[in-house]
Amino acid sequence: MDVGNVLVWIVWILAAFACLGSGIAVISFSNPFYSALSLIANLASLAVLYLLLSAEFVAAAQVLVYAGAVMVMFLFVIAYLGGRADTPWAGGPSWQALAAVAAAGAIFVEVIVVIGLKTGGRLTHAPTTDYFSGSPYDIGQLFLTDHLLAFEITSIVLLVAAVGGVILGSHARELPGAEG
Amino acid sequence: MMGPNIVWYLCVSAFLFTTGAAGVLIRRSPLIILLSLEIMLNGANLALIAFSRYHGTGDGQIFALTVMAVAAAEVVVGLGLIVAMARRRLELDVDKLRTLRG
Amino acid sequence: MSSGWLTTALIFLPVAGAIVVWVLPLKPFATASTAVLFALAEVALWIDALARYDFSKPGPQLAQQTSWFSDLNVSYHVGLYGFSVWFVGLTTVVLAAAIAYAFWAGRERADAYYGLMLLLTGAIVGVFVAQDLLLFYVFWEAMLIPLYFLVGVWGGPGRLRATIVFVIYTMAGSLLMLASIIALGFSQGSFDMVGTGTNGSDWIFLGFMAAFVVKAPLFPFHAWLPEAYRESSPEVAAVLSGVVSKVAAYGFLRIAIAKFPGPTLDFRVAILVLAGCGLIYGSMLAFRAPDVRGVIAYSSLAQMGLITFGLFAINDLGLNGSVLQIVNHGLLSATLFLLAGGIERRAATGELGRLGGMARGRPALATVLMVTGVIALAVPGSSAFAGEFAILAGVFQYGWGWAVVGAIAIVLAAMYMLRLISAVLHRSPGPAISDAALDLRPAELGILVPLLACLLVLSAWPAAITERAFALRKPIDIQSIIAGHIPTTLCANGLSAAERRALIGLGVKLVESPSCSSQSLTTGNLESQSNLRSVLP
Amino acid sequence: MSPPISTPPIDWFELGIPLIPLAAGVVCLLAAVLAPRGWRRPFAATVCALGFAGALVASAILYAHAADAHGVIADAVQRDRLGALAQMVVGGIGVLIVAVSYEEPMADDHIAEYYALLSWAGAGMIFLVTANSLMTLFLGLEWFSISLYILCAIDIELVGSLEAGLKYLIIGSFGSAMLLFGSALVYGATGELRFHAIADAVQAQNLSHDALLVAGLAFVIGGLAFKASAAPFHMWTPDVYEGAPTPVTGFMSAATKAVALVVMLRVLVTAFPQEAHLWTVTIAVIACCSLAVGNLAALVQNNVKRMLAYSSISQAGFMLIPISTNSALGGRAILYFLIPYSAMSVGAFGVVAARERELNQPVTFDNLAGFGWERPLLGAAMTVFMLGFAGLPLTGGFVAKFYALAAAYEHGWAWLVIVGVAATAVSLYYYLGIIRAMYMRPSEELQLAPVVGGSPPPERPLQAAVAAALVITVTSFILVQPLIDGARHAANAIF
Amino acid sequence: MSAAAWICLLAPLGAALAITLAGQRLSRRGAGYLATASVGASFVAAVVVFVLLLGDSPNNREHPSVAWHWLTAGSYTFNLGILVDPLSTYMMLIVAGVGFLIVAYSIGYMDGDDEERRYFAYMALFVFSMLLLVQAGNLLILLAGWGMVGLSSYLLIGFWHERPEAVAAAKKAFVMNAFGDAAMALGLFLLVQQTGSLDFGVVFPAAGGLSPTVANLVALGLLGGAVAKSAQLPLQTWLPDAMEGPTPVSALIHAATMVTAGVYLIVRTNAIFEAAPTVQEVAAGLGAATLLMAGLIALVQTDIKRVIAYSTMSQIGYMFLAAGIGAYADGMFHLLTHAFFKALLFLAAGIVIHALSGEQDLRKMGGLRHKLPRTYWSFIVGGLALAGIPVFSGFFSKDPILSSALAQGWYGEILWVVGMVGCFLTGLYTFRMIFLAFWGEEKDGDLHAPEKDVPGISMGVTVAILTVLAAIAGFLQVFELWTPVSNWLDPVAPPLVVPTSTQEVVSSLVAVTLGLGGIGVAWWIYGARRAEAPEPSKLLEHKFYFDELYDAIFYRPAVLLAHGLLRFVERPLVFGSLRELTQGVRELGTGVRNLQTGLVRTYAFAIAASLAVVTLVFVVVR
Repeated sequence: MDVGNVLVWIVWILAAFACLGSGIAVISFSNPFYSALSLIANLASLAVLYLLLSAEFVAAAQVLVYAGAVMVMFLFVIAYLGGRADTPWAGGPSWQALAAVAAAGAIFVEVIVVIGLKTGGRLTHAPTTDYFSGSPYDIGQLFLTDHLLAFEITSIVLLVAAVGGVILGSHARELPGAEG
Repeated sequence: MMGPNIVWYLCVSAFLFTTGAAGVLIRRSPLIILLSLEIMLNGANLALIAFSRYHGTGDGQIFALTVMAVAAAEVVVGLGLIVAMARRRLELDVDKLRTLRG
Repeated sequence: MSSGWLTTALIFLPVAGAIVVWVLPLKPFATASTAVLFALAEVALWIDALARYDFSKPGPQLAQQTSWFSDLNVSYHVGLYGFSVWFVGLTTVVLAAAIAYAFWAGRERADAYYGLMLLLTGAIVGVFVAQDLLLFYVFWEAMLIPLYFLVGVWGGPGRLRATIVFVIYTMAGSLLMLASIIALGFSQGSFDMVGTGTNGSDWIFLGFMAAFVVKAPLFPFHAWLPEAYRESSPEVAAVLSGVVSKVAAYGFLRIAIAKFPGPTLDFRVAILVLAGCGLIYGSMLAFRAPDVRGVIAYSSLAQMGLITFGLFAINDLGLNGSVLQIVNHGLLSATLFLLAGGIERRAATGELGRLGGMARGRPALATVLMVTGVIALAVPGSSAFAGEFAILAGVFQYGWGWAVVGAIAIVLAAMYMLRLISAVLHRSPGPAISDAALDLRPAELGILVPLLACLLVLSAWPAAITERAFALRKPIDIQSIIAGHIPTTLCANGLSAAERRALIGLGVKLVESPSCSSQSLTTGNLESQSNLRSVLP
Repeated sequence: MSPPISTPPIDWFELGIPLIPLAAGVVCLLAAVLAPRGWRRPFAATVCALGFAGALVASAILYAHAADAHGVIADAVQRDRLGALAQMVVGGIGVLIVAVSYEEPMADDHIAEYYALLSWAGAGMIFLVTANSLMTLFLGLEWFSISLYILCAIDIELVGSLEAGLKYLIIGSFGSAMLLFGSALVYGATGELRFHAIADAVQAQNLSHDALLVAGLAFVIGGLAFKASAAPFHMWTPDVYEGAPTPVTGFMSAATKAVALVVMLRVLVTAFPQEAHLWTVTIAVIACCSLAVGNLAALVQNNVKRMLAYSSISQAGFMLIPISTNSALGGRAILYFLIPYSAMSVGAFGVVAARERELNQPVTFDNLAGFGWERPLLGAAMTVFMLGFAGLPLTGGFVAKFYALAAAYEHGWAWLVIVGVAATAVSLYYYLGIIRAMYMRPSEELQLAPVVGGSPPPERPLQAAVAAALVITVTSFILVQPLIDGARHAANAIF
Repeated sequence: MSAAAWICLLAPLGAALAITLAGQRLSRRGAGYLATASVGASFVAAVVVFVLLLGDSPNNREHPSVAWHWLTAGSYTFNLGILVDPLSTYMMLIVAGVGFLIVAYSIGYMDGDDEERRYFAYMALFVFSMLLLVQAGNLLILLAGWGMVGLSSYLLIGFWHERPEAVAAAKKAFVMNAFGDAAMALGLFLLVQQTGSLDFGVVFPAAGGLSPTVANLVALGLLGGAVAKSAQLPLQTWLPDAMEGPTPVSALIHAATMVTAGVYLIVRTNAIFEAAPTVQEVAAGLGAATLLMAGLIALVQTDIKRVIAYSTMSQIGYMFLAAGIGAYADGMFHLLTHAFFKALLFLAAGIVIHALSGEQDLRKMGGLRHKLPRTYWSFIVGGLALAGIPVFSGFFSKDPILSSALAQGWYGEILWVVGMVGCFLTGLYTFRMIFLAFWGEEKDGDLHAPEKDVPGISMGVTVAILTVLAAIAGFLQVFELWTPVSNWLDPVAPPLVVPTSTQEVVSSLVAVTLGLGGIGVAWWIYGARRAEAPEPSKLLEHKFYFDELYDAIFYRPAVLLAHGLLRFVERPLVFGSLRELTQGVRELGTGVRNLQTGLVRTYAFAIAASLAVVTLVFVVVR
């Protein structure tokens, strides 16, 4: 196995563990501020994985759209509301947390098992060589041909969300004054 | 360049997905629940991209991109709701949202 | 067939009346009189149908059929069999009397009330003339909707619980029937009831029976009965026990026996046991019932047991007697409930303990109640006696023990009915009876006397009905007696003993001869041939 | 220089149907900004109604012309009568809901946005029912879901409105994440996103027992059952339905359910025919759970909206029965079922809305007392709707239930028939309970007199809507043949 | 002829209906006259029929006549038909004749009762029913008449319905007859099953062909009906209570006609009974037992009407005895004479009661012969006839029965002895009554003025007529010297036994001696007061405890059972089960409701968990 491969492996391992760790961190920090930060880390590490999967455009979008725009909005809101802490694992019926972990764990195990079953089949042998290169050009082409409609719909969804944000936000705005 | 097998990516995505699910299940702050939802979506995205890589078709990546946009939309609405709640002096704790029950 | 419109009109004339009453903004008095007019027109329509009907011909007459939805072969198919004519007649007459009584007694929210009464009329008539399983079910359920309101809105203090128990209990039964209807419809490829032969499935049969035994009701399934009869207004109670309970009897006859001869024979004993228990049980409780309505309610439980006796004797005497007795009991319990209403109006209570001595100075009330009462206890010579005699003679032929039970019930009937009569009429006036309590008013007489007249005419000539109930006059054959088919003769070769018993039970003549094969039928029309196999257990 | 990109041919006729309400929504939005306050409500409402009506008409025309089913716009959506019929249903529901919500007391300055979002939600549904790939499915789902999240929370004054919105958002996103992950697994197993392609790939590579595929299927079913609010994915339903503004609730209970069921039918039948042995049974079990949970919980409710929510769960159970049979008769049954069901639930919630405005407080069984006598039309209509939900004759509900059970029986599942029958028996208690509350208790029992002094507001649009719903409910009982024919043609698109 | 018969049948019914419908528009007197006239018309019609029938040769005197099919059932047809033959004509004459006299008597007796109209309507109804019974052309119509006489007896016993005991007595009579009707109906069911018809013309010829068991059962059923109607053991207890009714009612229904219907039934259906000889012997035995028991009880009765009632029972016992041993004509002849002298006794007693303004207690009477001489003499005549003293009618009709019994082998001899004891008792209790009422010192009760001796023409004349009849009717048939009655009836019911002259002589002598002996003893004790009246035994005063017995084994258990059903079945099982069910469902609902915690996390968990399960199943099953 050549050096490049080893390098890829090392990068992958780092990224993967960063991803997992930050994921855990997001749901275990009591302060949403930290959680948001670790989510950024998580997204970044994901971007790396995307790169390794040769999805350059997606990786870029991940960093720009997510780590950039979305998370900034998150942090803004969190800052705006003031980081109210809540201790995880607390509240609700006592069986809640346990059951939650059990359910999540069950799903995890099942998916792993499914993948494992799959390894017996076609999943292991080397992926096709003439793979889709995630270059912006190819992406764009797909967006304009096969997935034209999906592209448009996405924009509509964003429009709807934007309007919704405006409405809800304006609700908030009119409130402090006794009568809007 | 070869790099690790698809299977490993899938394991990571599965882990992420379930982590996010667990987050939704155990956290009470709506903010963090939103974050956990993001993690779930990203887990799914990773799987999509991995498969797209595996099958050598672009559909997965396109799907992933649209999912990003949709996730952003959800976040917008979610945050809007949270802000509105905060403005109405509602405590940011989903366990306190129990006027509707039974 | 021509003039099928008549049957349709029988269903929809009252419905039209209901709509008129609801839509037109009439004064209560005008509303009520309109309703009465429609009810009387309905009776006239029935008389017309009676005149047009040819009782010597088998099969449904005045029939009309148009497709409703074709992919499952469901159609709007109505028609009259000989016995249906009498069921319909009973319905129109009793409902007319009930509406007239309501007119006299006065009911608030008149438009709603009379509309519902007319709707009820249409629905019940529909049950008796429907010749399509789904249509039958539609009317069957449609019947309950007006009843739910009539008992629930205009009923007594305990009406809420009474209605909910009554409706849900009976509907739970009929929903099982719906399941059976689906099964039967698919098994015979069409939901038509005419010319689709018979079916041998015990489960489907039981589904139907569930609906019928609750509606009748038979013995353990009568939990809804006392309250419903006690809480509803007199005329509604009259309709309930006089007509609504009869749709169950109709179901026994038209569906259970006619379409499921095999299962009928399998479960015959069980049903007869229930009926017998109900007969004794109802009579016993009627004997101890504390109030007028209680006596009538439990007595009609007993009477339904008796009618079931006759039906499941499955022979000439039993079936004819039952049809006769159905009409008798319909008129009787209606009259009795209306009388009970009159008594309660005067005494402000139905408790036997607080009544009494009403005969003194109230000859009309005394005479009407006495005549109704003695007919109700089936004094020999009355129409009720004719019915019971035929029924018991019929069930005697199936097994003498059943007839003995019936004979005991006759004695019990005498006991509770005389108890009722003398508790109301005789001895010194009870605390609830003031001298101001009037005799029956002319209006009341105008309602009760016609009913009574029907009963007296029937007493003089019960054969008026029994000669016109079933098309055939020959040893019983279930398909033929219901559908008027020619009785089939089956070659007995290669039939097991059980099959033979079942067939003989059906009145099918078995021919022993080496020449014929067990499929070949010497006579009979095609469909009973093709369906004879399904009859076999 | 790269070769020019050739965009796929676009079937504007097909695409136009969702675009009509979408455009209407945009107009409403403009109105929110441009039109003077007093004009917003009538203007926006009219535009929104016109949008839905337009969609209704257009889809009707499409139905007439879509005898042959085929995918359009690079197979992203399917053009067939199944979709067209569902679109008609949604369009009709939309029109009625606009009428119902016209007098809804909402802050004037968001009224236009309300109608805009309503149109968009409708547009999303109208788009979704034609979705032909997992991607368009997900997108369409999010499209109308996000609109609904906002609609739930839009009436900020309403108690629990925000709570409902947030709950719906969280659980909804959770559900769609599940759906998404399922789609990913299916994609992984087959390498395809389009339904037919998935089926073909499974066929070609003999994947019918593939673990990845079935796992994905499980997640997809979960996600869709969630939208149809079928037990055990139903738990959000009562809270959201209760908290949301009543017209929105009516819209959700009618349209969302209808769309979710149609999509479920389409996905399962077209994409997973080889897995029928798995999903038929699963759907049947889910149906039984929904029937049990919905009916039992509805028995003990006192708030009418909440009771109707639970009843809608049990109705979903009933509508899943025909789907579970995976047969042409089943498809016919479910597609017929949608028509009276939508009419009945829109009408029922409309009546509830009317009573709410009269009392301006949540409607309970107790404060319904005397309603039937005070408002004859609404009372009679409510009665008919309740009877229809209970599946009693003289309403389309009866024929619908009959078809559903018939499909189950034809499939050989007598036990399912019995379950349905038993559930109906239980449901009678609360459906008839409403009638009892309206008619059989004197209004003296009413805890509080209606705040509206004197005669209640006329509310012509609402009354008209309820009347229309009433007419549909009854006519669908009498004129079964044409409707069934329509449903049959629609079902033939996939069976 | 059949026209006349129909008139005879329907005239009273017409009167009854007319009186009922006319209501106030018809004066009380008018009602009385109308009823009387209608019954008189029946009598005339009956005579016409009789005369016409005389014209026919004795062997074809059967003239069935069918109005229409009364009840049909497929292959079965039961006609509304009457049969005119010597037996039915004989009964028509008795019923219409005696009925006419008694209804006429009632005009005077009921004068002043404010419900006179109802009374006469009932009376007319009764006569109609009785005629229907005797004229019926098949057993079903016979049963119809059978029930309707029971009904009218119920109505008339309870005529004074303010009196609780009257109402109770009426109910008792009806219910006990209902038992009889039920038994009879069962017999008829069997008959229908066996012969497919109930027409006399079909059934009787077929009776010989019935298997012994069947024949016995059918006969048993008929006998059940007969004993109930005729107040024979074991269904006798209703008759004494029936005396609560107005006295003419007792005379007509409970002495002259209805109670003798049982005898008529046995004679009418002799073909069936002869096919079941055992049952017939049982009938004779029951008759004998009853006559003995009733005679004994009559000894201790203090109510004048009850004494006569028990004597009625006892006399009917003789008739049953006759019918049982097959001396049908003798039985029917005794029925005739008994109708006369018993009606006479009742009506005379009615005059007494009337005169004493309702007093019926013998102990409160005495010395009435001075006040009511004519009544006294008619009583004497009736008493002698009853006691079977020669030249009076009872003698000629009772002795042939006894002599026939003597000719019937050892069983007959036992019956004969019993009958003889009965003769003695008859004389004794009859004259005990007469002496107590008419001799001895006067009790100064509130006695009406003597001119009430013959109160009203209607009462006086009828009593007079009956007195004459009771005295001379016996000469219709003087042993075998002169036997028109037997000749008349034998074609219908040929006798099974013909006594020899020696037997007749012997039994006549013994009977007369014993009768006179009885009278003598009565005179010794009650007339001449030579001896102290013996203390009446409890057993007799309680009428052999039959009432208590039936109360204990029928009525109380029935009431207990009803209570038990209500307490242990209706409430807990029938209603309870339903309540439990609904309760359980509601609890389930509450359970489901509690799952709806309102916590978002719970909802999400539900989704995740169920998805986990579904996935697991899918992956496992695939």
